[in-house]
Amino acid sequence: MSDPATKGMSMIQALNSALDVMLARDSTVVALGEDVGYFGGVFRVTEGLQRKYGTHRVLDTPIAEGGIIGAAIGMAVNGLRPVAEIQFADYIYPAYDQIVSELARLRYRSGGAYTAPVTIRTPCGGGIRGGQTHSQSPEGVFAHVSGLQTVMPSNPYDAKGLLIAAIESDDPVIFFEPKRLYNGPFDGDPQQPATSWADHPLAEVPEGYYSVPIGQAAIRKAGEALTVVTYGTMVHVCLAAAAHTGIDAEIIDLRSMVPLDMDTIATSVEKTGRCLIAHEATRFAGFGAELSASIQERCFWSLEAPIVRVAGWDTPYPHAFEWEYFPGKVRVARALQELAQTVS
Amino acid sequence: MSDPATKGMSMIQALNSALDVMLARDSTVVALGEDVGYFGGVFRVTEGLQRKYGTHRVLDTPIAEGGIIGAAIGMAVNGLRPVAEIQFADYIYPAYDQIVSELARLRYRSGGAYTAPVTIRTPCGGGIRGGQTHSQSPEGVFAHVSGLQTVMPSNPYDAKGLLIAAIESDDPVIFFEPKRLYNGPFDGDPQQPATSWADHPLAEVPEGYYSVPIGQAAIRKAGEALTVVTYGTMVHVCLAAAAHTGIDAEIIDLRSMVPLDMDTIATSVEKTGRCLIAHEATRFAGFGAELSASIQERCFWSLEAPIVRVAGWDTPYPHAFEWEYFPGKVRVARALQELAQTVS
Amino acid sequence: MTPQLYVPTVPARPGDTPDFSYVQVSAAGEIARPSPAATVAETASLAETLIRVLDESGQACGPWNPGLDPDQLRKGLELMLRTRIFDDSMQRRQRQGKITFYMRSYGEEAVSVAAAMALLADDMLFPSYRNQGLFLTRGVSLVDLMCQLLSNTRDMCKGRQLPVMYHSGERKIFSISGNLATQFPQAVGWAMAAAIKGELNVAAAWMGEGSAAEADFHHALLFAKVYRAPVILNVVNNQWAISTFQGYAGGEQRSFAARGPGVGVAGLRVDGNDFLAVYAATAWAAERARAGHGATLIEWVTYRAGAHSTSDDPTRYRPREEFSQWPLGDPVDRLKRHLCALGHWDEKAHQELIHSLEEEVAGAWRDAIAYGSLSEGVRLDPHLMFTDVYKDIPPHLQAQSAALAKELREISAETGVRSP
Amino acid sequence: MTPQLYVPTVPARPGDTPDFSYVQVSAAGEIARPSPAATVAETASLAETLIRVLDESGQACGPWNPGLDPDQLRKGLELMLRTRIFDDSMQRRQRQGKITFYMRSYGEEAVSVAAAMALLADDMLFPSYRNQGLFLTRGVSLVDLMCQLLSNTRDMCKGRQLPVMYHSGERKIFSISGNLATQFPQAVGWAMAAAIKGELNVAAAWMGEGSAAEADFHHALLFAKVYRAPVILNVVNNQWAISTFQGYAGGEQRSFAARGPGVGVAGLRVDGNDFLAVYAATAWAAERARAGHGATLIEWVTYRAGAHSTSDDPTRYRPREEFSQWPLGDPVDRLKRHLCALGHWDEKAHQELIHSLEEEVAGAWRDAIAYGSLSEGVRLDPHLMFTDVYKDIPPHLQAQSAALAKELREISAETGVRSP
Ligand SMILES: Cc1ncc(C[n+]2csc(CCOP(=O)(O)OP(=O)(O)O)c2C)c(N)n1
Ligand SMILES: Cc1ncc(C[n+]2csc(CCOP(=O)(O)OP(=O)(O)O)c2C)c(N)n1
Ligand SMILES: [Mg+2]
Ligand SMILES: [Mg+2]
Repeated sequence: MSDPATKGMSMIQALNSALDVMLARDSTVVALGEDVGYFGGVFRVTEGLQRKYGTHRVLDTPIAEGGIIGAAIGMAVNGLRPVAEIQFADYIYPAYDQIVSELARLRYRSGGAYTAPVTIRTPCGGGIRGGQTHSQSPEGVFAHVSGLQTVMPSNPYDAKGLLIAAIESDDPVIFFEPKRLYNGPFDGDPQQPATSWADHPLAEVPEGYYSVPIGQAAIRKAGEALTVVTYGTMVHVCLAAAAHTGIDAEIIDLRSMVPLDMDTIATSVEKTGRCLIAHEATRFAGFGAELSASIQERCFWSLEAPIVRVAGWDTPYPHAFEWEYFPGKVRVARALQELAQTVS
Repeated sequence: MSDPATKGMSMIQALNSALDVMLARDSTVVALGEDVGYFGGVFRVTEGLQRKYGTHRVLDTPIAEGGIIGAAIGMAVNGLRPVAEIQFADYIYPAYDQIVSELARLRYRSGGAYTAPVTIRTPCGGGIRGGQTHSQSPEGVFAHVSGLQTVMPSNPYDAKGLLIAAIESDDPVIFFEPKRLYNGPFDGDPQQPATSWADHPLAEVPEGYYSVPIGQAAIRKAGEALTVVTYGTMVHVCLAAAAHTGIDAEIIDLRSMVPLDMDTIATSVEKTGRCLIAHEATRFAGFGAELSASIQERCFWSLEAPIVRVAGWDTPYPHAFEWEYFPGKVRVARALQELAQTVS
Repeated sequence: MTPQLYVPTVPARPGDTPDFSYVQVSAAGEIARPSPAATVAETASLAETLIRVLDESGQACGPWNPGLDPDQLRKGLELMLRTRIFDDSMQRRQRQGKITFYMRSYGEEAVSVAAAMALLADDMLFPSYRNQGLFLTRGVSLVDLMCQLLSNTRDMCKGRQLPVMYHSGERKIFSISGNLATQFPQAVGWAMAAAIKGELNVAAAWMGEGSAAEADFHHALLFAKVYRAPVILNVVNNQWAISTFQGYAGGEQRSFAARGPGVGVAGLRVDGNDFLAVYAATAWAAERARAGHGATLIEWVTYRAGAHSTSDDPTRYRPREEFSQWPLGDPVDRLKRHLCALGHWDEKAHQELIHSLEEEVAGAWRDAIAYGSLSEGVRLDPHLMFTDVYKDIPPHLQAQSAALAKELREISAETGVRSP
Repeated sequence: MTPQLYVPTVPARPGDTPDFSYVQVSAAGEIARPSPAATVAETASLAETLIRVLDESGQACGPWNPGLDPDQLRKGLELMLRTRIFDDSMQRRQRQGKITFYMRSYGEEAVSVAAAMALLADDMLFPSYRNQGLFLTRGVSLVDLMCQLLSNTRDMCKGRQLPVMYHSGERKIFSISGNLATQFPQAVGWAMAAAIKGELNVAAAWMGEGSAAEADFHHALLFAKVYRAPVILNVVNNQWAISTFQGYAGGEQRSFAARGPGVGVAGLRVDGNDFLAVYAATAWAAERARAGHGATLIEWVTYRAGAHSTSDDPTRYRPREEFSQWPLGDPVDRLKRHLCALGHWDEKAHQELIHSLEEEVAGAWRDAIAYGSLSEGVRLDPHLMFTDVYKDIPPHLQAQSAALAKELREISAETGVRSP
C-alpha cells in the first residue's frame, strides 16, 4: 500500500503531508482548529491545505476548544473524519469534558450504534522557552481514560504514518506532537546549536500514502545492558545520553501509549533486567508510573535493580528554569550510569 | 483544640457538621454548588446550612461546573474560603481547565502574590447503581497535577476532620467523598444487607472543631504477612477480604493521595515484603500506578513478590455489571491469597 | 447603601401559595409569524413574547396555526398519551424495584411529540433524558425502550447505561448522555457536516433550562451562528432543575430565547404545552435551517409536573399544588379540548384510547421482561463490559475479561451464585 | 438550493484593499446616556450603536463627555504614550534577543489607560496580556515590568511566567494567565465576594474578542447576571485573534456587546480609540456596579495595530496598510488633537514628552538589566522552581530540589557551566 517515492521532510512537513494525502484520498476527512485555515496553523502544519481543499474541508474555528471537539464529535457522527487541532496541549483542558465524557464513551454507551472517529492533534512538550502554558505534556490524563488511544511520534516518518493511521482509526486518537521536534531532532542539550531533520534517516518520508500501526513500539537502538522506555522528544535525549555514557542500552520508542506495546517492552526488560523510563511530563502519577507498575508486574522476577523514572519535576514548567526543569541529557545520563551500576 | 463531646454520625452528618463548624467559626467560609442551598444538596450534605447561615454564605448556583470553580477562585482571591460542591465527580470535567490551569497554578505563577484556598467536594465511586456517569473515581487525573492536594476519607471521623483541614488549608484541595460510604460502611459484597455507621468506632465524631492532617495515612489494621495500600470504599472491602482469608495483612488507608505519606507505606512494605494496592478507579494509568512505581523505587530490595494492583477494569462503569466491575471482596481476597503464596 | 449579594427570588417554596406572576403569557394568535427567511433582527421580538396557537376554549388562532388535519391531531394526542402512560407505568415499575431508576416527562409531552412530528425522518435528533416522546414518535418500540430500562439481554445499550439513556441508530436519535448539555455542540457539528456534505437534513437538540448554564450551550450557539449551521437548539424551560428554580439559570426577567439574538441566532419563545405552537415553531425553524438561513434557538415554556427523577422528592422544595396553577395548563388536556371542539374527538374515544394504551404498555412490559432484568431471569453476558470500549478488544482488556471469567467461575463453583 | 457550509467573510487579505465597511460608526455625541441605574432593557440599544465622544476635529461632544480637566487629559496622554514607547522599546529588546517574547498593545492604549483612570484604586483588575496600560496607570514601575520580561532576579513571577504575564498584588492587578478567558469568571467571583463581604469595590476583567468564544466568557456573563455581581466585563474587539478575523468569533453582523442584553446584563459598544468615551463608559459601568445595579459588558471597538506577538507575522493574513485605513484612528493622535484644540497641548510639548519618556524607558532598562537576564548576569536561583507549588514545600519536592542541586553541582564541576 505504500508509495515508494520519498523525500526529506521535517516533522511539520511530514504532518502536513499526512493531512494532504488523507484530504485527497478521503472526502470525509476535514481539518479544523484555531488559525488552521487561511493561515495554516501557528506551527504551519496545515499550511496550504485550505487553499487546496477549500474552506469546507479546512476550517478556521472560534477560540473554544470545547466547542471544537464538541462539533468534531457531531461531524464524526455524521460520517466525517475530523482532524481537530488544539493549538497547544496546554489548552486542551477546556475540551476535557467533551473528550473524556463523550468522545471516549460514545461507542460504549450506545452499544456500538454511534461512533466518533475524531483525531485530535496537539503540540506538546517544552524546550522552546514557552513557559508554563506552552510546554506541557498531558498524555497521562488521557492515557487513564478508557476508550481513547494516545500517540506521540518522535520523528517525521512515524509522524506521518501514525497520523494517517489515526485518521483511519475508527476509535478516537489523541495525537501529541512534540513541538521541540517539529524542525529537527533535539538531544536535550540547549548549549548545542539546533539541528535540522536533514539527513536524518527517519526524515526520509514516502510522499504518498502509508501508515504506521498504532500500538507498536519501535526499538531505536538494540542493547543488552538495560532497557530505556520512552517517547517523543525524550527518545532523542535518551539516545544521546546512551551514546554519551557508552552504556549498551536498548532504547524503545513507544510511539503509542494506548494501546501499549507491552510485549516489546517485556521482551527487552526480561533480557536486560534493568529499566529506565523517561518522559518530559511531571513524574508524580504520570504515564511513567503506569509503565513502571506494568513492567514490574510482568517482569518482576527478571529485574536486577529498581525501575527508574526520569521525568519533569513535579512543578509547572518554568520559563526561566526551562533547562533545569527539562530532563536533559545530563540527568538521563546520570540515571543510566546509576542504573547500570546498581548491584543486586 | 478539639471538643470532647462526640456523637454517632454517618459520613453525611459528619461532613455536614464539618461545614457547620467552619461556617460558624470563620465568616470567610462559604459553600456553593448545584442544589446545595435551599435543598441541602442531592446527598443532603449541606442540609440546613442555608437556613442557618443565609443565602450569602450557602449559595445555589447555575449548572456550570466551570463557572462554579471559576467564581470560587475569584472569591478565594478576594479573601473568602469557598467550599464548592460538584454534584458528582463524573461532572467535574467541565471544571477541569479552571482547576488544572488556574486553581493549581495561581500561587506559583504569581510568585505567591495571589492564592486561592478553594476546597472542592465531590461524591465519587460506585456501588449505588449509578451507571457510567454516577460512579467514577477520577482522583488519578488530579493527583498528576502539581499544586493540588487530593483527599478521600473512608469514615465519618476522617471525613469531618479532613474536610475541616481542607477548608483551613491555604492550598486547594480536591475532596473526594466515596458516596457508597455516605450512609454506612460497605465491605464490597452486594448480597449482604446494607449496614449503617451506627456503632462503628470511626463514626463516633466530636461535635465541635477538630482536624485530621492532610498527608497522613492511617494503619487500619496492623499485620505482618503483606501490606495493603488503599483508600475510600476499598478500605472496607480490603478489611473484609483480609478477615475472610485470614491473611495477616497490614491495611493502610491513605486518606490523602497528595501529599502522599510514603513513609508509612514504605515502613510497612519493608516489614512485610509484599504489597497489594487497591482502588475503584480504572487500573490503567490510575493512581495505583504511582503507588506501585513509588513503592518499588523505595522498597525494591525488600520486595518478595511483585506488587499487585486490584482496581476497576479499564472500561466505563457499566450499570448492569456493577458488581462484576467493582473490585469486591472476592477479587481482593483472591489477590491477597495469591500474593501471600507467591514464592520468591 | 451597603452592597450585598443579590440572589434570585424563588416565587414559592413548600407551604407558600404557587405564584406564576413571573410568567409572561401572550394571547393565543397574537404574535406575528415572519418568514423563515427573515433576518435575526426581524425575528428578535419573537424571543421576548410567547408564541401560542391554542386559546383557552380550545380554538386554534393566528398565523402560527399549522393547520394540521384531524388525523395528525389525533396522532399527536395518541403519542402524548402513550408517552404519559408509558412514563407512569415505568415509574410504578421503578417503585416496585423492577428497574433501578426512572425519569418522567409528565407535563412536557408536547415538546417532544409535536417536534418529532414536524421534522423529517432523516433529521437527526439529539435528546436529553426527558424526551422519550421523540423515541415514541419516531416509532421506537416500547419493548426496546423497556429492555433498556431493564438492562436486560435485549438492552440496546448492552447494560452500560442508566435507565432512560436510550438511543436509536436506525431512527436517527442520538445516544443520551448522563452529562448535561454535551449533545448541543455535537448537534451543531452534525449539522455542519450535513452542510459540508451538501445534504438537506437538519439536526435538533434538546436540553433543560438549567443545562443552558453549561459551556456547551454557549459553544453550540456560537458555532451555529458562525457557520449558520442547519440546527434547531431547543431549551425546555420547565421552571426547575432538580431543586433549583429557573431564576438561578438566568431566567429572571429574561427569556432563555433571548440568548439566541444576543449571539446572532434567531430565537423563539413558545408555549411548550401548546401542541400546535410546538409543531408550528419547529416547522418554522426547520424550514429556516433547511433553506440555509441558519439556526434557531427555541425556548419551550412548560412545567415539570412530576419529580426530577425517582430519586427526587419535589415536595421538599416547591409547593405540591404548583402544577394545578400552572398558567399554560396540561398539553394533553389542551389538545384534547381542541380536538373535541373541532368535533373530532370525545370523552369516550379518549377513555378507550387510554385503556388500549394501558393494555399496550402492559403487553410490552410482559414481552420486555421475558428478556430478563437485573434481578431476575436471563442476564446479559458480563463480558459485554469489555466490548465497544474500542472497536476491537485490545490485549489488556482481553486479559481483564479472562480474569473476570476466572473470578466468576470460582465464585459460582464456591457459592452457586452466578455473580460476586 | 444545495446546502453548503457557510463560513464568515474576511473583508481583506494580503494584496486586497482594506475594507472596513463592516464597522458601524455612530457620530460623536449622538448616543444618549441613560442613568447607570437604568434597567437592562432601557440600555439595550447601547449594545448596538457606538458610543463616541471625540469627533474628527478633536471636539468632545454629547452626553458621554466625562468633562475631564486638562491635567487628567494630559495624564491620560502621557500614560498612553508611555505605554506605547515602553511597548516599542521592549519589542526591540526582543528582536535583539534580550527577552524571549513580547506582545504590544499598539493602537489599543486607550482601552487600558482610560479605564484604569476611571476606576478606584481598590477596584480589582483582571487583565489579559494586552493590558499593560493598566499596570502603568496604576503606577507599577517600568523596572518591575522589565524584570518580569527578563525573568531576572527581581522578577515578580520568580522566573515562572512567560514575558508579559505580570501581576501586582499591591496595586490590585490579578496575575495574567496564558490560558485565554479564565480570568472572566474569576473576576465575577471576586465581585460576588465583595458583595458578600459588603465592600464597595468592583472588579473589572478584560479579554480579546476572540476569547469571547470560550466557555469562561459565558460562565462569567451568566453568573454576573444571576447574582448581579459588581463587575465590568470588557471585550476588546481589536478585529483579530492571531490570524482569525473577528467574524469567526461571531462578530459578523452582530456586536459582541449584544451578548450582554442577550443574557440580561447591560451591554455597551464603545469607540475604544476614543479616550474620553472609554473613560466615560467605564465610569458609567462602575457607578452602576457600585450602586448594586449589576454588571456591564463593554465591547471596545479598536484595532490591533501591531503583530499578535513577536512570534507572529501579520502580513501573512491581512493587508499591511489596514491600520492606516482604520475608521476610528489612533487613540494617541485623537487625544492629542483634542488637547491641542483645547489649547492645553502643542507639538513641542508632545515631542518633549516623547523624548523624556524614551529616556525614562531607557533608564529603566539599565536599572532592570542590572538584575540580570536569562542569558547574562546574575540569575534567579533555580530552586525557586520548587517553591510556591504549595505554600510549604512537600517532601517529594524537597527531594527533587535536592536532586537538582546535585545535578547542577556535578554539571558545574565537570563543565564549569552553571546549568545543564
Ligand atoms: C454536567 C452535569 N452536571 C450536573 C449533573 C446533575 N444533574 C442531572 S439533571 C440536573 C438538572 C437539570 O435540569 P434541567 O437542565 O433544567 O433539565 P430538567 O431536568 O428540568 O429536564 C442536574 C444538575 C449532570 N447530569 N451533568
Ligand atoms: C485556551 C487558549 N486557547 C488558545 C490559546 C492560544 N492563543 C493565544 S492568544 C490567541 C488569540 C486571542 O485573540 P483575542 O482574544 O482576540 O485577543 P487579542 O490577541 O486580539 O488581544 C490564541 C488563540 C490560548 N492562549 N489559550
Ligand atoms: Mg428544567
Ligand atoms: Mg482580538
